[in-house]
Amino acid sequence: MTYYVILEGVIAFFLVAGGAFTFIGSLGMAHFRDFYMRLHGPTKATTMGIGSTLVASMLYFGVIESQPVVQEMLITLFLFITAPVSAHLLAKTGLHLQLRHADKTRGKPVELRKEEIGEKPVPHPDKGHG
Amino acid sequence: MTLLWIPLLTLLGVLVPALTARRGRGFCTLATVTLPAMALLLTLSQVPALLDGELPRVALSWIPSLGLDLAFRMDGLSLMFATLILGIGLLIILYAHFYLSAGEPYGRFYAYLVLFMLSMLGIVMADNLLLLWIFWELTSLSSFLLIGYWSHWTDARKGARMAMTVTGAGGLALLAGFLLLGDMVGSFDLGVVLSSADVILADPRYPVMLVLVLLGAFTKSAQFPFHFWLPHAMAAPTPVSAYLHSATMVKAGIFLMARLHPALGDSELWGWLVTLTGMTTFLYGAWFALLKTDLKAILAFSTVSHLGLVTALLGIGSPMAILAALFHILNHATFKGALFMSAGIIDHETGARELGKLGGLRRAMPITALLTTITAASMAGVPLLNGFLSKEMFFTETLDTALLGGLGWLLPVLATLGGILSVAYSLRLVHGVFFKPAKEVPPKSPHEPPRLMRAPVELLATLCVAVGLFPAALATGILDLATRAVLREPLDFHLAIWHGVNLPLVMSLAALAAGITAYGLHSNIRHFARQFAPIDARLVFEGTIQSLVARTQTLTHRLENGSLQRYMSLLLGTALLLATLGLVELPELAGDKPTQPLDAMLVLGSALMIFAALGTAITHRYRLISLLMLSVVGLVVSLTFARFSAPDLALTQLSVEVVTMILLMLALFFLPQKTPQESSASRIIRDLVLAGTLGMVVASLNYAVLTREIDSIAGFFIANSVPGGGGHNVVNVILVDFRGFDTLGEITVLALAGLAIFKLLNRLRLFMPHSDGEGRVWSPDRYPMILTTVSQALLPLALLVAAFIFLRGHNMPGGGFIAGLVTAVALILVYMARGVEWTQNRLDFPYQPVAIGGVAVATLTGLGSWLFGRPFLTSAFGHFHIPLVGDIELATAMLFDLGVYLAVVGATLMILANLGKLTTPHRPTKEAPAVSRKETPAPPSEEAPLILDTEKSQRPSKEKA
Amino acid sequence: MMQHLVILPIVLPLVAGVVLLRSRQGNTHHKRVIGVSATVALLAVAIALVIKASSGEVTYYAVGDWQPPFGIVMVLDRLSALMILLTAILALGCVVFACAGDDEQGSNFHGLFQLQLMGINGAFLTGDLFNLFVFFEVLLLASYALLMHGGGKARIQAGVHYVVLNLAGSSLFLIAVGVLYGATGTLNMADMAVRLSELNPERAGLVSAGALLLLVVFGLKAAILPLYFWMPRAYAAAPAPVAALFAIMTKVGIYAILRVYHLVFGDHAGPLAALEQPWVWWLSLATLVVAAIGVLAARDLRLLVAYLVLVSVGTLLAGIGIHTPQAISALLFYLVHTTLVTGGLFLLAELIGLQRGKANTRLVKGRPLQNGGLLASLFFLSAVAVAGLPPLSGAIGKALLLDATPADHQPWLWPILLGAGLCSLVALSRAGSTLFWRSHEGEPNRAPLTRRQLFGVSWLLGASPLLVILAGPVSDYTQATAEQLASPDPHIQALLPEAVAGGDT
Amino acid sequence: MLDTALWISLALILMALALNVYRLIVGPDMPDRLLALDTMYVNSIALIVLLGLWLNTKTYFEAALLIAMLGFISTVAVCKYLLRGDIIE
Amino acid sequence: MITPRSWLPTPLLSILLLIVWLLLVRSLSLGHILLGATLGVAIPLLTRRFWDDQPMVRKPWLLLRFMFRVLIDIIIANLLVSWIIINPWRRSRPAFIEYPLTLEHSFPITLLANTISLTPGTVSANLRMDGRTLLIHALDVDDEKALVEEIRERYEQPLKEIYEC
Amino acid sequence: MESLYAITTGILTACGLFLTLRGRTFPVVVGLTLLSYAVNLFLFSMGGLTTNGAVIIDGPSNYADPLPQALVLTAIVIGFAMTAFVVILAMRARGDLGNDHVDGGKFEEFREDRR
Ligand code: NA
Ligand code: NA
Repeated sequence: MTYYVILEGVIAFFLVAGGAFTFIGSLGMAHFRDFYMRLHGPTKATTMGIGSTLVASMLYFGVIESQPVVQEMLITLFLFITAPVSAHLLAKTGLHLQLRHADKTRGKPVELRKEEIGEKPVPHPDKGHG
Repeated sequence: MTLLWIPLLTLLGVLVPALTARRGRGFCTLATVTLPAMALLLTLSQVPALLDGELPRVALSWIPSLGLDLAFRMDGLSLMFATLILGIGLLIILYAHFYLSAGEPYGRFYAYLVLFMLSMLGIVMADNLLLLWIFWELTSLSSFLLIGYWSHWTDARKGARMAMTVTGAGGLALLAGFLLLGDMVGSFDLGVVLSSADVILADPRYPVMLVLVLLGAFTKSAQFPFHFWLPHAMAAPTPVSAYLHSATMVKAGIFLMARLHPALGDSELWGWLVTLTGMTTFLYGAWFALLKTDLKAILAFSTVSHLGLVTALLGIGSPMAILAALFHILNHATFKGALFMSAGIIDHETGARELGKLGGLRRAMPITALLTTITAASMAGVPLLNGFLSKEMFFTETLDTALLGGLGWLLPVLATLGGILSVAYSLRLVHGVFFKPAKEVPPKSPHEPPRLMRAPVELLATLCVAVGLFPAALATGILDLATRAVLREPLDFHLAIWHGVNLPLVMSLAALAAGITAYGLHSNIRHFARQFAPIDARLVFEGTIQSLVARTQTLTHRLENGSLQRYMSLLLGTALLLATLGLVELPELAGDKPTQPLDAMLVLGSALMIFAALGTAITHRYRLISLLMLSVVGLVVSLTFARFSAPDLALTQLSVEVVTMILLMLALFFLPQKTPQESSASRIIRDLVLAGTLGMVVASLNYAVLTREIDSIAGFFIANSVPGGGGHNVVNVILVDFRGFDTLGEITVLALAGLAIFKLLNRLRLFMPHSDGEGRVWSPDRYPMILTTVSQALLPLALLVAAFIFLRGHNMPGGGFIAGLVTAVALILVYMARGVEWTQNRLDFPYQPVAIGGVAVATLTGLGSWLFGRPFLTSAFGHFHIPLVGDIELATAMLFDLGVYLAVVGATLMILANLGKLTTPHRPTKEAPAVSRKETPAPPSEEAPLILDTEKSQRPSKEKA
Repeated sequence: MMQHLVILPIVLPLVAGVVLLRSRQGNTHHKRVIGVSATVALLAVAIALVIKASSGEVTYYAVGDWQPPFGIVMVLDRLSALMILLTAILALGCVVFACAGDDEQGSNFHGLFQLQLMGINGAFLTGDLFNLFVFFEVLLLASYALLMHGGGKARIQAGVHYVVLNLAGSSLFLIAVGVLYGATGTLNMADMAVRLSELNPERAGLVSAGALLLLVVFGLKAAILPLYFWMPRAYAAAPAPVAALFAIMTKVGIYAILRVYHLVFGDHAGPLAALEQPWVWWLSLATLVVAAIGVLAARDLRLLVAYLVLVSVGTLLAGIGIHTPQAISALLFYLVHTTLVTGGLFLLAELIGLQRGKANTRLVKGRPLQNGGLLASLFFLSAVAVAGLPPLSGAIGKALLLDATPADHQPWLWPILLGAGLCSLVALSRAGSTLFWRSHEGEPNRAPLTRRQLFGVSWLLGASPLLVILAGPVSDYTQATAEQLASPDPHIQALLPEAVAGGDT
Repeated sequence: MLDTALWISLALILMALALNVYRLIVGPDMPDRLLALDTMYVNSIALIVLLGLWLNTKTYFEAALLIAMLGFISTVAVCKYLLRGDIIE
Repeated sequence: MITPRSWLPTPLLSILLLIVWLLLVRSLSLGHILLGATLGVAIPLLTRRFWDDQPMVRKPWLLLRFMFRVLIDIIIANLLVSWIIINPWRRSRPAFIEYPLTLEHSFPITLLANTISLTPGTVSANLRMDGRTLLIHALDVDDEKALVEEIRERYEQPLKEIYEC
Repeated sequence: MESLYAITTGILTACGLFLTLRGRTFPVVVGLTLLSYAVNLFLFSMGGLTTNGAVIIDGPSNYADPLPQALVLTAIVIGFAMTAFVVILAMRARGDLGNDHVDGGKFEEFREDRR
């Protein structure tokens, strides 16, 4: 009985934590000042949040329902492989588009220095517009 | 049966000239006349039967449901006309033998001529109204060919078209009239129609029907105001004019009126319409005949005039008038045929047919002069010639008729006036050509034509004189038979030259005298007529047609302005209208099924979807943003499917959504990044209203269905899925088994899409923008290393997942389709991460065979059931015990699903990879040259690997990479 | 094999298509042999089907051995047999014509052609509403691919309109099927008929909304007035053998209207019976008017033929609008005629265009034609047929339809139909006179006709005189077909022996 | 207790999704929106897991698995698009 | 000659696949083991061509230890970042930092970059095309040099050891 | 719940239709895709909305109507094929005709009021 209560408590904890982390991740994404900072929220907190939720699910289905938990593990695996790569590519994209960053950011990478790009912007060779 | 041979021989006769044209003209002419001559003999062989009071008839059933039989009759009227048609036709062929010049394709000419002969025969012999109509229209067609015979000549082309348009239109009216007539009497059988006058006259539709039928008759017989095509038909070679426009075709209308007279003729309406039209035409034609200077034009207008005369007689409609009409038809055929041929001879020998250019020919062509004088005199109504007899009968009838009541005196006066004009133009014709001194030297030195060319004219002129002198002996027989056919009873009559001195004789003599005077005053008359602006019917007609065409073009362009937006709004508007009509019939939108409560997840989900959908629409000018919004919609749709118990749908929607997204982005690269602002506010409002209301209708329909209980066939599937289909996932069992046929069609569509897209990508010329919409050059990093590395880690994992999803599909959510998409997407990731070249080297299977192979596997699975004597796609499954391994279930449905898997992988890769290849040297070029025959855009070079604007858009990174 | 006869018109082209498409490359000669043999085989099957169907019995083939109303069934009756035969005849002419070289203008012609046939035949045979959707999509996508065969700007531009409108149409189709399923709970058309006969009247509006939406979809395919705009340019732009095959595509829409509204919304449907009729009637008349205007306006032979197709659509729909067995019989006769003749005309237009060189099929003065006499005769023949002049089949068809028009419809249909005929006559005579008579200066363009092309053209055009000679038996068949359509009960009984559809009507 | 936790978690995740939508709409740049979309994909994994816990079934977990995989791939595609224009080259 | 190397190029992956398969199908029946083994052999064979040559893992135990350390770091990093996000008074000090790589092969570099993204307030923002420098964006950092040192010591060195390169 | 679902479907339809009425190929394609999403939702709901009734047979249960699901699956696939085709067609049109107007830019000026 106690065992179950504790287990339920643990599951509940992971559930709430999962929700909380997920929320915080999205909150970070919503309220940071520049794109590069916003990137941190989802990359870490959200991944963590989903991880927690999946742990809750694993505990619930694995222990209480005694069903296999491999899907959750696979999902987690996928997430942990892909989340940092997504973040990396997004950052790379942001740098390529030379998104402006908060003034207080230190370091001025080549990627964001206009003169380093070399060529002048070339107009889009688009005759498609009317 | 003999009767059938008359048209049949003529029909065969159409082929003869075409077959014998190579063997020389003489042979061809002889061969051509053979069959019609036989037909003529056959026709004449019917005379004894007719004299015995029989009605020879033959009928073969053709289209019973239409009441159209292949029925022919040979009564007196038919006999008279058939003899005319065949007899004069033979003379014309003979004449044409000499008339046509050496280089002309006479075989074709003869064929057309015989075809025309056939159609005329058909008209006069038809014993079924619809059959009559068929031949009627056939005369229009064959005369079109004949008039347009000298097709390089503008006048001929236009004349032919005008004739066909007018007579064709009349033919259509005639069809309508006949259909009405047939409807009234319940049969198209001529015998029935002719004996149902009382029914017909009593029918309220009689006036409409009569007008329609008369329209047909009047157009064909060139009655005012439809006469205008006839003079322009004179662009035809003279034999054609002589045949069609004097002896036969124009008589078809007359024939029709005579033929239907017993059924339709006994009404005031008939009398008024026909008589007045006839009289008008009579005078109108005569007047213009006097004014024209071209020989054939004079003859043409005189023909119009004489046709009017006959029409007027038919309108008067008394037995004697009918007799006179028929007699005049015969006489007109002889003298006008001869005159046309004479005109042709003159034209042929002098090269001119303008009165102004001709003159004094009596010395060079004395015999022709004599023949022409005789026949023209007959036309003028000079006593002792056949024309005089029938014209005098005409005068008699105008005096006797009760038509027009108190204005009855008008008819004889007008008739006399017409007679005067006839005399004047006949005189002018003869005098101007043969007796008046020539003003100019004609182009050719005139001389008599070949003996045989003149022979037909001589024959006809002889007939004019002979009948004129001995009418009783020569004409009574045939006229007796013909009138009996029209009046349906024998008519007691006596044709004689002399009836004593009576009013008609006075009218005739007066006409002669006044006619001569009128010719004397001829130049004054012409001077008077010049005050009226001449109306060239052809110009008017062509102008009308052209302005009609121009107007139709404007209309078409206004309606079909090439704007998809309009077409789409019309489609949606129609849908809106019709669906609304259904909806308003619902007594209550909400049904009686209780609704379910809301929860936060649903509300947020809906809000999300609505936001995203609105976002997609609002941001549509910023295409990538719009695309991201669309992606959100797709995601939420799949979550919705999951929420409402459709895991398979959720999986499918997800994978399709991602593939669609990739596809749209691949395409977006080559399209403008933004849509210009070009919709006006009113347009946007219109679209919003249209889309919004249709959206409301869809929502209402959705709600109406959702709130009503459904008694569906679904229970069967749930109950039979495991026992009948061997699978626990009912949706999958429906897809691969219960409704496997749908799925087979669906993968065929997918494979077809791959094939079609391959076609589209072939030799596609595209811009490859070397900068994005904002003018930034692209990042030089083509294959980011981290992505590359991760893609190779994900591939085996994804394939494993695909295998898993595939294998469990029959019992759990999944199946071939989703597995196929997962596989394809994983491979696309490799393409994205490593590029086409690298991937292509490792993924060297051709996609089309895989896609088609999938369809093949599915089809073969279906065909396999035939081996067991079961219908296509019957599934089988079983549990097999394999030692050590244990129980496994195998189902043919899995094989089918494998086909689906292969088709999806193949088709998706065919689409995405080929599209990706566009910008690489691997772009698909295997397709044969796609240069359409219509437009030949010069391809830059056959070998060029890229069809791009290479100088400008070659990006710097190309070399680096 | 005989027991599988009914599904052969679908399976045969499918298998042939798969064999032909197994790889893009391959010997052209082999592909042609396969393509033509498959079409000949289809023709044989179609003849067998007509013989089978002419007994008057309705038979069905339960795909997957799942009986109706649960499984998908292919239903053979006189109408479907007739349509299959018509398709096969048309297809043979097209495919042989294409073998003269059109098939090499792009990839995969023969395979796509077979799949197109599969789609068309499937649409004609299926007894299931959703399956009809699937086959519509098969035939549409195949037609998209075939339309693009050989490329070219005109095709692309016409293609965009064609594809986009039809995609929107497909969405409407799904909505309509959805509503009908939601209201009746079934997809099998016979079963739907049964369920409609006992439908809760409260739901009638729902069903009628679905049915009318369906009418929009079928009207779009059939090219009825406010929805036909995709058609003329697409048909005019398509490669000749494809355009000729497309002659049957609008008829798929006509067929669907006939089938669905006779079977599902027959007399037993009570207040919902024949609910399409007024719409079809008035719109058909309007279509005829617009088509006649278009015929007069066309400045290109192909476009002219496309509008003639539109005229035929209006004529056929008018027959549906009249809604009597006589009229249906007449329209079926006319349908056979117009499909083959307009198909032949598209092929002929191609030949004429090829010989005229740069002037192509535009109605302007050009060079004389190398085979002017032959082509002119063929053109004359087809013009007579298509304008509805005697003695060819068009006249018979038109006369049948006019004759079948009830008195209260006559004042509308007769003038319009006859007027449209006159417009066709004027336009065709102008076209012919320009193409063959006015074009007599200069050297003829060297583009000799091939035997295959001539076969294709004469095979299709030859149908017209043949139809005249055989008008009796053919119209007997169409009459029987119309009567079969008019009383769907035996049809329903054959599929659902336990059902008592229309028992209470 | 579990139920409460479930609903709390659900509420938090729904709020997270709402924040994602906010970022999606306001941008201001494409990468911001893409980030929002990517996060939305990930958050919907949590949503599906919660749905599974609520309905006590794992039927929908494959959907979560696919979201994890496909969401990534679509993010990659858009990034590649923004970086290179041509996503398959 | 058929060598084990030719049909079983990556035994580790094969075993992993087999295990994942058995977990997926939730069954240990012989049939599934056979099927899993088949897939375990077939999938690497099919995908082998898509793999670049990678350095072998020399010290698997070290790898496990590394993974465990990263897991712990992830949790800590998450708490930190979360705190930064939810604490309205905390002023973050973001920075771009260039990290000179000493690793050479793509797989270890990727591992490092991903690790950096998942751990303390850093995201690897760009791997320069020469493969020598990694640009890192840090959310809140005092001393860039120290961070670089920490990363090198904590993650790059172990990775180097694991792969011995 | 039913009403919310229906409203959502309606709005999706309206947005999709609005886009199909635009003058450039890309928005039209996006609109058709959106429309197909809406239609799929519509068709899906024709068997009713069922919670926790996935039709995986494992004993008696409150199953959803599987038939609309199967129909939607087919519709999704067909819709995908069609979308793919129309996207590429749009590209082709742009390449061949030089612009991305749905009418191929036949009009010199894209004055919509006249159409
Ligand atoms: Na991610
Ligand atoms: Na590419």
